[in-house]
Amino acid sequence: MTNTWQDIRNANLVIVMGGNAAEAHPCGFKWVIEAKIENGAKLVVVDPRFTRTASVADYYAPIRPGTDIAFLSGLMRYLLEKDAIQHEYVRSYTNASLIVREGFAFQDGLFSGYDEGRHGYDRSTWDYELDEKGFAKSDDTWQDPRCVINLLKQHVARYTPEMVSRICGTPQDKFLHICELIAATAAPDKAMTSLFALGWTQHTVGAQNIRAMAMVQLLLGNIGVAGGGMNALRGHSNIQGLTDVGLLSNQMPGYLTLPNDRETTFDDYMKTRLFKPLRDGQTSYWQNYRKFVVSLQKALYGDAATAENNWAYDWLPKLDVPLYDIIKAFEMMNNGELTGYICQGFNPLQAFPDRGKIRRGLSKLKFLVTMDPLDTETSRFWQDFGPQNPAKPSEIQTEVFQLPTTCFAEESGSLVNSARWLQWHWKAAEAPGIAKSDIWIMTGIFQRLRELYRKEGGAFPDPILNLTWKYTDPRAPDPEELAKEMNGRALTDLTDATTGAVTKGGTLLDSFAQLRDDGSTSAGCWIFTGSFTEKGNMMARRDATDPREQGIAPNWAWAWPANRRILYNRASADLNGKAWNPKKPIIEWNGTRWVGLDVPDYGPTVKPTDGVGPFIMNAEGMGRLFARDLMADGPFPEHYEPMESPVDNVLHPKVAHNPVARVFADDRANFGKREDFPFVATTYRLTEHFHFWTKHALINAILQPEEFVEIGEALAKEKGIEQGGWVKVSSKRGEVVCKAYVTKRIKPLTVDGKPTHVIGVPLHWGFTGQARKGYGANTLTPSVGDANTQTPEFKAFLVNVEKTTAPVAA
Amino acid sequence: MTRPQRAFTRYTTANRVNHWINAGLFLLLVLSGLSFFHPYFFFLSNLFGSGQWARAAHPWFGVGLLVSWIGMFVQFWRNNFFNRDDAAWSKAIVSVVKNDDEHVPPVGRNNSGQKAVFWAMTLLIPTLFVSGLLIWQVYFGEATSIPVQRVAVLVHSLAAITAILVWIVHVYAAIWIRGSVRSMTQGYVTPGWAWHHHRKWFYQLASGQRVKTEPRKNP
Amino acid sequence: MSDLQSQDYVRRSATTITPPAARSHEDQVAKLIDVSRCIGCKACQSACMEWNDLRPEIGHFEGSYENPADLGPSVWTLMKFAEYENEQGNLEWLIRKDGCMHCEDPGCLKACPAPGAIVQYANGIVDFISDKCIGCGYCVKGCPFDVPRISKVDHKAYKCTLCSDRVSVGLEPACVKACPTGAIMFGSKTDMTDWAGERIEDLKSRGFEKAGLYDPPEVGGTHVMYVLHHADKPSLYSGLPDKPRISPLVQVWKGAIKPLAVFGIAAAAVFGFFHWVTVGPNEVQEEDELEADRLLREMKEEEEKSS
Amino acid sequence: MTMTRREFIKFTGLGLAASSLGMLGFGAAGVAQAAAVRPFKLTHATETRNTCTYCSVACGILIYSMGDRAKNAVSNIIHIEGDPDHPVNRGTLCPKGSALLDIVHAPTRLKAPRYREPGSAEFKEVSWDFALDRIARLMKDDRDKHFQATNAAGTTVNRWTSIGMLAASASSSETSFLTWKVARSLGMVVFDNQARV
Repeated sequence: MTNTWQDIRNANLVIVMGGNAAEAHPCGFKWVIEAKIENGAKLVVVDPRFTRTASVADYYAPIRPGTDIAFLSGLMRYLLEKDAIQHEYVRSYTNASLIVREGFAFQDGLFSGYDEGRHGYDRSTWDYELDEKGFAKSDDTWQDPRCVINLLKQHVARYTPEMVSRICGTPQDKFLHICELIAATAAPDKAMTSLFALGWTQHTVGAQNIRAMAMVQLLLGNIGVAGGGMNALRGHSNIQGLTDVGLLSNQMPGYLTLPNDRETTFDDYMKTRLFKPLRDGQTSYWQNYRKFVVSLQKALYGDAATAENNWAYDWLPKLDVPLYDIIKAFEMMNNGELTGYICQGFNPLQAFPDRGKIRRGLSKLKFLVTMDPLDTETSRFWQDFGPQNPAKPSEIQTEVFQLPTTCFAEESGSLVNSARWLQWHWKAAEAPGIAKSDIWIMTGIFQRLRELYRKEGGAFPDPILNLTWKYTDPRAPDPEELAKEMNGRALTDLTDATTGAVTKGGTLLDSFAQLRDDGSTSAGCWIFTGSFTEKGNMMARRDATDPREQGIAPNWAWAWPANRRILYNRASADLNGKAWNPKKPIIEWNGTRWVGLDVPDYGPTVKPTDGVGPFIMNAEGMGRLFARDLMADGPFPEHYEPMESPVDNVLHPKVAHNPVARVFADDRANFGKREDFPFVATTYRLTEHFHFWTKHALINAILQPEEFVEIGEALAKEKGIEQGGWVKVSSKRGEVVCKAYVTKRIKPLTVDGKPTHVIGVPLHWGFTGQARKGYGANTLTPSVGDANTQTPEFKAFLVNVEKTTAPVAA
Repeated sequence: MTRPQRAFTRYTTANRVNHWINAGLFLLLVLSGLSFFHPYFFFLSNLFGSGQWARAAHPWFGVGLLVSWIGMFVQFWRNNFFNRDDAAWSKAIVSVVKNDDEHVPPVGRNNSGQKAVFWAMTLLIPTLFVSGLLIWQVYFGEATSIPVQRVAVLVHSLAAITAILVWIVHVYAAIWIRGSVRSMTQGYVTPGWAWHHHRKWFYQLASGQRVKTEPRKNP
Repeated sequence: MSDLQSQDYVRRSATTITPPAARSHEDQVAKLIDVSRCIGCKACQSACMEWNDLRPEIGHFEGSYENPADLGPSVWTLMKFAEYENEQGNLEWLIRKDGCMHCEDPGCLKACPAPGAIVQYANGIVDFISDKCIGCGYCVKGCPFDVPRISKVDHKAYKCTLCSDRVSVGLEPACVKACPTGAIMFGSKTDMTDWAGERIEDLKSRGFEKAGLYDPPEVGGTHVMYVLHHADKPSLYSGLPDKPRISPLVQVWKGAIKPLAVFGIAAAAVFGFFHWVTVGPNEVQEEDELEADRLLREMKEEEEKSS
Repeated sequence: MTMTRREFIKFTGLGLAASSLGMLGFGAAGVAQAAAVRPFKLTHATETRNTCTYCSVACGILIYSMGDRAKNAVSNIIHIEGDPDHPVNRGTLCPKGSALLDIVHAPTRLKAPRYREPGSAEFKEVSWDFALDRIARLMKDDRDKHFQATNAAGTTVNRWTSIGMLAASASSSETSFLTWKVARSLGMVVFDNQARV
């Protein structure tokens, strides 16, 4: 989220598309209701199903799963055509005026530079025309046909309302009504907020879905302002924290990236990351990259990381592929390339696409370790549970360790919420039995390994032996010690270059601005610097005061970066530093500095007239309507059909699907044809359950006890399916036998002239816990991910559905 | 008092046992039923242990009563057909009430008041049984709809009140007409009693001393 | 002066009492359920079960999001879902939290035969006092909203208490506290009615011309009220009664019949007594016996002659 | 309000008026105070502030446990509800959050480490030492065997691709930092979390 949950109340229009906020985030959704009541806001929902969010919406329109880019591109076309954009904002705060270099082109579904052989692009043409100083050329008059805004107009010209309706199945009048509502927020004092979640990410074009809406928000001037923003409603309590701390294949804490094979030296590594400003006088905060990396290495390896050994650069693993994501991991597992797998609080048998493939993969492991408070399906993949988990234990040679962990109530620590708040929580009880915390378990494994390496030697023991482990109790580090380690310390006395203030060696740092690249500071996660200072644990702050009730509450807990609550908040003010919306200013220029409710996302004394762009993390300082080379599948979003689609791509039939999506051969063989599987399916959560956990909680099992699918009345009639009757839903990958919910809430859509039925598949059921046993939605889903993030395409695939009888109980 | 030799048998042992089972169950039903009917009588539920016990027991007494009444019915239905005498007797009800027996026309084994009690109970007990089943929460609480139950509960209470009133008349009549109680406890009445209250029955019995199947013509 | 957490009784089943008058009860409590804000998430159901320690059996999927399938002795509140296509052909998903309405004139209390098993506190809450309940099921028949349920286990009636245990210590009910979208509000009835007025204005401005407050006067108003977008047709919301009232059958049963019957029974007894006193017993006289003996003798002789 | 109610009491008809006859004989029914509400169950419970473990709204919660943390009292969580001070949820909780008590006390909570031997049809309980020793052994053997110090071009890569790990999105940032340290020091790159699912 760029903004806070409570800030949603400041919106004039809330669009929920690519998510189902009311069901997945009910308590956050209260601020949508507040916006409606206190701010007269309208709520618009675009979703394949009439969801519980839609039930309180002012306007609802259906859409075929996997066609959001067409919808949003049509929306951009509408805004540009009606000139419903916030001109001053677009001109000054986005890269609309920058000129794109010759050679960039888009034709027949492909951008320039496509290499069919490797299913990838040479992205060198996807950039600005640079002047002699290396700055991007621009044309503020927008006359140049190659300036971004004109290329964008040209790109979206194909997405006429007719075309949108033809692709998405959304009736034209509904589409146009929504366009009209959204266009009204182009006024400088009006804001729209976009609330989305996995409904956009879980597609082969997931990242581009979000880019498309981000571009809409930039055109409307809705980024950085109160009640605006791009608000990704994240799923898990600390998924933001895990992303922040870099628990991803290619990440390091604080969005630093792991080196790859080609970056043989620390200098090579830094070269591609120290972004030079692309405009005169621009900030480009990533110029400090080196300070963050060196401070991280100091935190990890202490005195063993020195200037001489390039801050232990070689001790970082280097990637040969962009990502070892989950889909690749299970591909490797199936190919016998993985020996062991450790699932910490994770249940891949339920959570990953193509359950059959997951089960086969796990069966090929030598060992599997699960660490979880609950008895997960994954830890019992080898056990026979009848049709819901057919297995022959005697044929599975995997050793399985099921390690019991504490849950939230039994440990202290911090979680980062969707709005980037780090909130501390306190232990309330002891763990059941002899369950232990993840910290204790990970420490136990690590200490044993370190001991083995110390005694026996072995492959490259240096990073293991030198990893800092200076905790009061080395067997069970205290969460506060770890928090301080992430916050960072001065390792020697530091003198501030401008003020001359001295920070004593050993003290906790207040700000990442204090970090150095000479080894005199350490910080495990630079964006968290300031969260645990000499003043105490800032994450434990509990002052809920919210000035003007504008949804900022600056002294509640602590938000990264630098306790900033609304990202890009400089963009909430005009070129003179006055708020676009005078009723809801966030920060304003008082003549000498930026003041307001929030910590400025800007140099606090940088004059508004200095021409520094508000998006200070970007090299050009501007919001990007044109993404340069940062996306794998193009600088503009383009509609590609899901890998399994009921229709041809009417825009460019030859490039029907995302051309750079990575598909493994066995997965491609497992895609179904529309002749065999004529219906579009989409998976989702129900509000009564949280993924695969709450089926273990009795109350939630009572509230939603049994697996079912949602089928429109028309299709049910056609197939003779009764309300609550048994159905078999099958894809190329497997079948689910469950009850049918025949509903008015899913209606057939007319796509390219043909009726298209959508089937809804809630995903919560498995074979452990208290709810009734189920097959699990991932039995059906295809194993293919987004071209940028490899997020599985759970939201759009093909199935068939038939009436059947109850499965035979095991 | 031992039974005089010349006494007439009015009720057989089977009659009497059945009647008193019936009476006992009826009394239990009245006591428990009234306790739910009006707060004034709730204290009666303590006779059964508690309100819960009274609530649990009441329907079972009802089942018993129905069975018992079937027995009563089988034994007595023949004696309770209305005939011409009943009309005459009913017309003289004021005299009956005033003990002015001189002006009361003679009747057979039962007078029309007794017959009315019999038929009232024959109607009311099954009504109470059926309406009672419908509101027997433990077993039939979900068998019918609430509107049906509302009708049933009203019918049940109206029938019960009627039955109680009939019962009061019945009991008082037994006390008032001396000798009646003995007929239901010991089974016999004196010839004088029969001649006084049920003259035609008296003649019937008197002639029956000879040929039971051939009742003598009334004089 | 507010005494919203009051536990003073103003009514008690199978009793009439004079409400304790010394304390002033200026205002009463009310729960306002704004269906236009409700997202049907069932947080209220969950919080109700958690706070009140209720765990009904795990059921089945039965063709709707409604689970458990019905209110029950351990299901005191239930989200009901109705898919409704309006005149314009647009779908509306009307979701309503069902449960005890805490009527000002409670049919359950009126029907209850067990003294003190159902009570109404001065703040308006209608509460079932389990240890006094005899399990007769009369409350089920008395309720105009089909709310009370009798347990198969202990044969006692159960329903929402409006969390009288929380309210009595000055807290809002569990469902109210949990409700993520503020669709359930709690406060004084006056405040809730005022707030409902504002909500109705807003709904009217959004095209729901028939929006209104559901506080049915037929039961004296309720302490659980709804803001409905279609207040003209409450039954659209999974059968919320359009005009709820205590059934006339129950009114007659618990109204006129009760005194009349008691009077009738007493009158019958009194009549009997005075008949005894005035007319006296009807005894068989010596003459009757003599007459009977004579007749018997005669008949016997006649018989002997003829034989 | 009061008037309305009083009027009700006055005019509820013959039935109730007649019922008051009952009062004459049975005065006990007339005791009008002494309510029988369920006792409030949290009066002296210990309150601990925490954050909901489910989604990323991160609602503030209050965990109530039996016992005042005295040495001899074994604490047990008896109730969880929303933290009214929390700026986002302001005391509210969703159906999952409202039922957190049932996940804490789920019958399927794990209490001791279990181990399944190759080919076995069941789990058996094992000690922590057994489990962790064995895991460390298996990991080291594999790392020593498959660790890639250099790639085909001879460049230092120091990665270990034959053991994968998924990290827990409900664990604290502190746990995740420690996990990251351990995983990366070993050279693990097949490493992911729930961000995508």
